Amino acid sequence: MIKYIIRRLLNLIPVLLGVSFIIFVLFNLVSGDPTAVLLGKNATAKQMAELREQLGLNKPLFDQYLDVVKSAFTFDFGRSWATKQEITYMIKQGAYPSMVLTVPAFIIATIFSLIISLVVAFYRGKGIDLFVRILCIAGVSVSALAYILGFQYLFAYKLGWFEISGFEYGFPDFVPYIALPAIIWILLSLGPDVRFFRTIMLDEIYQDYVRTARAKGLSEVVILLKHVLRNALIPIITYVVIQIPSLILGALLLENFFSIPGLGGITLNALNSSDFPVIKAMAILSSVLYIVMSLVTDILYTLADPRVKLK
Amino acid sequence: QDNFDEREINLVSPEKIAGYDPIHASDQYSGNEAGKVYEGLFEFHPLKRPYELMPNLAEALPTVSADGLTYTFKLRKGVLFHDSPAFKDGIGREMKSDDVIYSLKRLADPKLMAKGWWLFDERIVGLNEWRTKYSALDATVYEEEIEGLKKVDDYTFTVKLKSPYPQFLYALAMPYSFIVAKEAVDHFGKEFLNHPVGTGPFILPRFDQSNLIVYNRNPKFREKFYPTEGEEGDDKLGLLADAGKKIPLVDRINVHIVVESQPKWLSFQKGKDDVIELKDNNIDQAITKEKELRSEHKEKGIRLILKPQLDVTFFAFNHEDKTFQNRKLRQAMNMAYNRAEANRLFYEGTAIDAQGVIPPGMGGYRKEFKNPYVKFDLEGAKKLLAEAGYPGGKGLPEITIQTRNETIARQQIEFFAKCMDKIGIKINVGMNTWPELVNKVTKKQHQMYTMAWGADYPDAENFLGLLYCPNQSPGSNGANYCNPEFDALYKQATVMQDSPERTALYEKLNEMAAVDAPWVFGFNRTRMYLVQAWLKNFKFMEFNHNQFQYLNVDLEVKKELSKKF
Amino acid sequence: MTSSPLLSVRNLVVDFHTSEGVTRAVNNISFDIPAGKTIGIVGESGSGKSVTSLAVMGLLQKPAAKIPQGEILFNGQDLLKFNDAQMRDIRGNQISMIFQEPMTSLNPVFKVGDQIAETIRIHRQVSKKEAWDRAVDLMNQVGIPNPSASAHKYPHEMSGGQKQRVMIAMAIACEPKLLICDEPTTALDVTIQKQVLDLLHGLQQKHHMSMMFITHDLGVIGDIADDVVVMYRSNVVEKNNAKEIFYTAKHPYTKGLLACRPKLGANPRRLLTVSDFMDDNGVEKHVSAERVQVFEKEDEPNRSDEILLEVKNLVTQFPIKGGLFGRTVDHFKAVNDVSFTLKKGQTLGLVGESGCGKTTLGRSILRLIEPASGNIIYNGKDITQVGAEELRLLRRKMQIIFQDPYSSLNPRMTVAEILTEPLNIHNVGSGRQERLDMAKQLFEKVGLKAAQLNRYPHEFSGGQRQRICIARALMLRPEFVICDESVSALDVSVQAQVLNLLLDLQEEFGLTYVFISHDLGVVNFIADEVGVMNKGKIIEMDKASQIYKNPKEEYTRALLSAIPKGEGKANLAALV
Amino acid sequence: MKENSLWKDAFKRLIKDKWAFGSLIIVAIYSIVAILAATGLLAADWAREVGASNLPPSAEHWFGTDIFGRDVLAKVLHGTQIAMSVGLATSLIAIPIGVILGALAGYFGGWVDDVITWLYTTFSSIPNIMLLISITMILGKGLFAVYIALGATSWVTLCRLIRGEVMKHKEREYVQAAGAIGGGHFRKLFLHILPNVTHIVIINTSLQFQFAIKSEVILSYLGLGVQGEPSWGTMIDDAKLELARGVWWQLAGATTAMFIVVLAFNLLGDALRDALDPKLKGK
Ligand SMILES: Nc1ncnc2c1ncn2[C@@H]1O[C@H](COP(=O)(O)OP(=O)(O)OP(=O)(O)O)[C@@H](O)[C@H]1O
Ligand SMILES: Nc1ncnc2c1ncn2[C@@H]1O[C@H](COP(=O)(O)OP(=O)(O)OP(=O)(O)O)[C@@H](O)[C@H]1O
Ligand SMILES: [Mg+2]
Ligand SMILES: [Mg+2]
Repeated sequence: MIKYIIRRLLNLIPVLLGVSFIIFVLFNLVSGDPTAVLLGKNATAKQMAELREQLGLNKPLFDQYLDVVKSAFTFDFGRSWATKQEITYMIKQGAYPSMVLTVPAFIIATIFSLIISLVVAFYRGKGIDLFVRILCIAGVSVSALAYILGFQYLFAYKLGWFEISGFEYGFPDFVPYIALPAIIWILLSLGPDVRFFRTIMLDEIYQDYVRTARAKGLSEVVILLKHVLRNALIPIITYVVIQIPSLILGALLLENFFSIPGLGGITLNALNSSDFPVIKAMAILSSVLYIVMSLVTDILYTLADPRVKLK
Repeated sequence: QDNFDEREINLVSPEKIAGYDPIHASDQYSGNEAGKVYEGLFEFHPLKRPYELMPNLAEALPTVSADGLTYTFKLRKGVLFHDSPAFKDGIGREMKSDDVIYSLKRLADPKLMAKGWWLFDERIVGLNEWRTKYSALDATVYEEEIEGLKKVDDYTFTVKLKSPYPQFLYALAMPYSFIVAKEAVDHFGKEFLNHPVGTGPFILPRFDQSNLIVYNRNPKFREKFYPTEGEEGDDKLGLLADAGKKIPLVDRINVHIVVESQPKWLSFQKGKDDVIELKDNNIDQAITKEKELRSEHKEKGIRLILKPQLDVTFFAFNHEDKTFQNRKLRQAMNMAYNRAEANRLFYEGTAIDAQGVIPPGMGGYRKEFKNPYVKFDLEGAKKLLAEAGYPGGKGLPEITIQTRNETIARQQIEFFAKCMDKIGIKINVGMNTWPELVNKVTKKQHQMYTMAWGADYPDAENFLGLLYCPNQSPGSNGANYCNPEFDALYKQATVMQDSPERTALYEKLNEMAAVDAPWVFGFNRTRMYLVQAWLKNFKFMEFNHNQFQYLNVDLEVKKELSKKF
Repeated sequence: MTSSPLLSVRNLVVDFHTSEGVTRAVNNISFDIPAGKTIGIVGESGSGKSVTSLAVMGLLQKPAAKIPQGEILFNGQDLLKFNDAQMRDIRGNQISMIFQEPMTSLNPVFKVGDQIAETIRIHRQVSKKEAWDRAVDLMNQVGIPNPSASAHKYPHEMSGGQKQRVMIAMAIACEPKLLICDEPTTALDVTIQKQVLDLLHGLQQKHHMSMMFITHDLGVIGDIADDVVVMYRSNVVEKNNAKEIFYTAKHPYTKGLLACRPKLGANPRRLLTVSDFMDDNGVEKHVSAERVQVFEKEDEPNRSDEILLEVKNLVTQFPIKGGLFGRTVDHFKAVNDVSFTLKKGQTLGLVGESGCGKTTLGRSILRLIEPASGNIIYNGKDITQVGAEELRLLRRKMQIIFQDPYSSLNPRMTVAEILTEPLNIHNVGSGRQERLDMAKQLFEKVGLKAAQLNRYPHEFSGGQRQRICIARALMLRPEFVICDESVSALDVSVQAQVLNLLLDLQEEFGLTYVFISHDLGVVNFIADEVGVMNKGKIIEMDKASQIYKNPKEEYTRALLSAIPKGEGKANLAALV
Repeated sequence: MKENSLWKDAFKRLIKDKWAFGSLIIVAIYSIVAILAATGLLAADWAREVGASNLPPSAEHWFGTDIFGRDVLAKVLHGTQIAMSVGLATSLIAIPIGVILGALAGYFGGWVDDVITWLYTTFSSIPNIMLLISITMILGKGLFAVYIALGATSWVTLCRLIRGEVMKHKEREYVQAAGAIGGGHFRKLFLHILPNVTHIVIINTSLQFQFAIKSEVILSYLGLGVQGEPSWGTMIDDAKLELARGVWWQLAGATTAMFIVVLAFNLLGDALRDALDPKLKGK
């Protein structure tokens, strides 16, 4: 097991190389010269040239790439070009609000979706199945933007149930700030999740072992909750876990509208100011998270399905 | 959770604050934050208009040598830096000449790449040489004296300019030139930007750059008093109620970072913020067609402040593109742009048609001057277009206008496109992230782009420079406009001290450029603020980084009114 | 002791709605199961046995199956009128069932011990621990070796036979009043089968349990059944006391059934089939004397001396992985140094206990599993050496009929597609229609109706699926076929029909077979030579008749002695 | 004898299901609208000023007018073309890539799997938004860039799911059986395994479609979307500025249009999934 984990973590090497390469190509070569942005509206050509030299943009491309690779493996991201802040510090600052917003929302959304999909799988083909599915799809057909604008106005402003915007560190201080965006997040994920889970469940529900379970005298609910769910877990886990890295940036819109100082905003700012070190750091962070999450997925697989062996 | 016991004001900033190093404080928002902690030698009078420079850390205006090149400054005594672990025993020491010289040199430090360097580039004797020397070396030595910046004694120093620089004192009033302490810079190193140690009215206990910034009153702030005189009418507006009182008048300032406009608007409506600037979409909710505050806001005691802004918006042509070297085409496009409609759609009719480069309120703007091509006249435009060689737009390639990736920017170009369509010119929208837009402009890869230029200081030179040939990309002349006649006059004007002759020259330059239509002129916009009844002493300021120390809050009123929110 | 019967099925009709319309799987059948008795149900494959038992359980496949008519009275109450909750109380508790296909009937993600214990915990107020202990005890009773450890295994860690026994343990866990057994011993080799039957018998004695026992093995029926119900084409054609039925069978199908079974001794050249006893309309025929005449295998001259297949020192191993980089640390030799030769037109029978490597050997020969070492010389060519494309072409001549028919059929292809696919691959026959006709022909030859070609595999009965697999293998008219337990799920009449077909083909086209089976009677009938496998090796190989008469190895002797002889209740020894 | 196959069968069952049939018709209508709009037969004059700006819905303008006095209904209709083409194009990019790579990786394993796994891990570990922004930077703004950007970022999930399913199925005996009758890799993979994982593809496609349409909104918010033409995304983005003024109809128009087609796609997807499952026959 330990060996397996180590081996999988070694996978990080080629992936980080790949990520560094893509990021390097996309942002260094393509997005052009960041110096004009960094120096502001009165920049002179001379100063731009000096800055380019200072940022190492005059070095041979390969050396520049090596720098990217180096920071990918040492996790030494240095400072942001635009804000001059320490990147590790920026990430630390941003991770907390991002996580307290997205993680609970994500977990609740997943649990809700599981429950709802079990219910619709149970009543498959009946009216309630259709009704719930239409409701879920309706939820997801409305643009996030519309929810945000509407809910913020109604629930935060008119009814005053939540804070309009902002953030406080520490539990439970952040709750009134993140509750509303979290609810919107949940609403938006319910639709696709339920539909995917339902498909997987329906695939299982016609297996012979379900008939065996019925023959034992198990109630339909227990069959769904215990037998079917367990078997459906593998694709569900895959589906769920691969979403996790996107949690970092997933709430970009919500963060902006609710003034939550999370990583989404940091990334967007970086993209909007050619802040290459921050972009790089976020990409690397996300890929490390991704690999770790795939590893978790694989370990969860073995818990969910004894047939799966880590090798 | 409203605070009725402490004198606290709540403000919003629409942008995240990068940090507090003054030499990088290039935009209004970071300038505003730096201005709460740091101070410059001079500042603009908070009440008097037109803007008047008054000494701040300097004791008085400097004495200038006969050739206009050597300035001698006297510093105010007893100005203390904030307490900070950077100082011996953690107690802030007095600010002296060395600090000023150090702070100005920092702008030139090649290692720091200050955004404010352009202000002093090629201005001060020996400074550029000093910069060049150390750009090749590993560490910058500040101790090395240069001719242009000399300490006379602890409270006196001289600056020697290479050539006349009439805007020099303005430069010293800008946030870039705020005074910092060397100990603090050395002590905090790269983290200096998060640990501002200034002489200003507030100290910074909490800095969440993208969420909330909290300032407390600086208990050791020197004796500085609220002005006793202002512009005519300030008295009636209650702006002189605190005259002569020691400032700052409040104990705490909270600055909330709110990017999107809806939450900003709603929070203000809830009384959580004391003042907001009205932008695009909320204008309509706030004021009526007659530019009156809507009654529901009046009921809450909210005040509306409408003030013309020192800025100009424009659609710039890229004059390196052969197509746009055709003056008649440029004029035709100017005439075809329906400014009245655009004004109504985007500014609720509050903006003023820009007649030229210089906005009203600035020397060089002549009220009587009406640019003949800024008048909306479709027939005239069609005629000009035909004369330009493109009757009905035939033969003219499609034109893409580059802009920022913001909804309102897109809509403005969409509207522009609609206007141009009427005379047969096809316009496309090109949306860009900020770096992309800057890159396209600096690399001259655009046909047209749109932009707004706000004043750095109250001198039209700052605007006319946008059309000065040597400033072309990557400089501020993104239109790459070159007009030798204009350039010659401009050069002449820039070395002149403020005087009626110079103003006349500015007027001439402005009008010369205006009829040549280097841009499609847009608007001189109006700033709109909504102010809660309890916020006192708020007066619109273009260069407002020092404004906050003068603000006050009426807790009684706040308590009373809070029931209505 | 004919008070009111425990279960009474009255005029039951079951219909399936399929794409070709409504088919009637069970047509107006009635029978009774008295308390404490065993009813054996025999009948043609696809005659509705499994459907009947599922109907009793209320577990028919939901959207497709409908019960338009009938009553199923259990203790006098009509189960068809029960609601879900009432049914749940009955299932697993008063009536339980052992399903026909044990491979897929267990939940793959739970320990088998838990799955057994679950049944107990639903219906009995016991603690988790008690339930688990009981489960272990049950596993012991059904003869699973080392039960306390095995209870912790997952289904995929057990062999087919073991899984079947877990199913049995689960079914008897709550000592039901009625136990329905649908072919409970098909996957078991004879020794285990005997043990299981003894267990069921014991339980019946102890708890006064009734059984509905579906099987096509008449020996088993003879051992265990009191009464027998014979089903044929969705109808009950005969029901009677077991002894009566076998000695004085009235319906021609029943008569045929008894005569079809290959015997361990001499057999007719072609097995009798039901069609020898009646025509298509169910009218009885007289069986010609010539058809009944037996003959000894040895009498038959060898058809050829040409060697078709020579296997030399074949070893097939499965890697056991481990270590940091998932390296293979060891090998399990499922086939361990096997050598034999097979002449053209001959049949090699392979017998041996479950898990001894028969299937693996068969697959290795076709290189469906890559052998580790050894040679397979087919028609003079060493096929361990040929390239992929050549191998693909060779496949046209070499075919295998897989052991588990259900899983070897693509669930999303219709049978017509499945059968024409080999023709498409090898471009046999011109055009769609011709290929379809060929498929139809063979489909009918294995005893299925052409009208059902448009169905999907799950719409067939177990035996029917097995025949689909046989048909698929034969579509290409191969030279060499490996039959892996190919008739084990078939009732004797169809089995006879298929065996006859195989022999006909052999005679006509000189086909060569490797015939894997645990039914020694079948092997005796069809094989010229028999190999006995144990633990990956062929331990004994001889002419079929020799092996049965004078087994040399102890292992072989044990195998032979466990064959059910029908000596139980009905004492049918003479017939078997 | 009439012939049957999975797809024929599925189609027959699909049109019998009234919800599915309804959805099919809706999708067809949207497609027709999209084609008509693309060829300029419908809503070609969306840019024309038909009245004052921001008129509320009326009998004359069902969805009201926008800030420039253009008919919102015409914009919605024109936007249909963009939404449908974005959905279609990204699906056409993402699905073949995802399915083929996923299938190859799952089926062949070994180095093929390693390379493909590496590829998708690398791709999916870079936050989508970065890829989206950089791709639109490279390709310039516009519809084409949107297609590519969304296509390039959304094949990954499908690839991963398909790979897993294929791995599961390739061990099944029916695949070996296909090999035993002489079927090559191609046949085993594409004719046997893939039909058994189509339900994943279908669900993913219908999710993909809605994801694409909705992503266009986000891209518009970021200013990276379609330019110079009305799309639902830009309309909803406009609403950000309009709602405060009480102008809700542009948002309502675009959202309704989106809602109906997303609903139809999802119901259709579910129904198709069910129809392709032979075990659900006779429903
Ligand atoms: N889901 C289904 N759809 C359509 N027909 C079905 C379905 N399930 C079973 N049948 C048909 O019902 C008939 C009876 O099937 P059943 O499984 O009861 O046969 P059986 O007697 O158990 O045969 P075997 O001995 O082969 O298991 C068969 O003809 C079969 O084709
Ligand atoms: N893929 C595999 N990996 C590892 N071990 C295997 C694999 N397949 C089969 N085995 C093992 O190889 C041995 C031989 O299996 P095989 O399927 O050939 O048995 P069999 O003689 O056909 O048994 P049965 O009569 O039950 O079908 C068994 O012990 C089995 O556990
Ligand atoms: Mg059966
Ligand atoms: Mg086997």
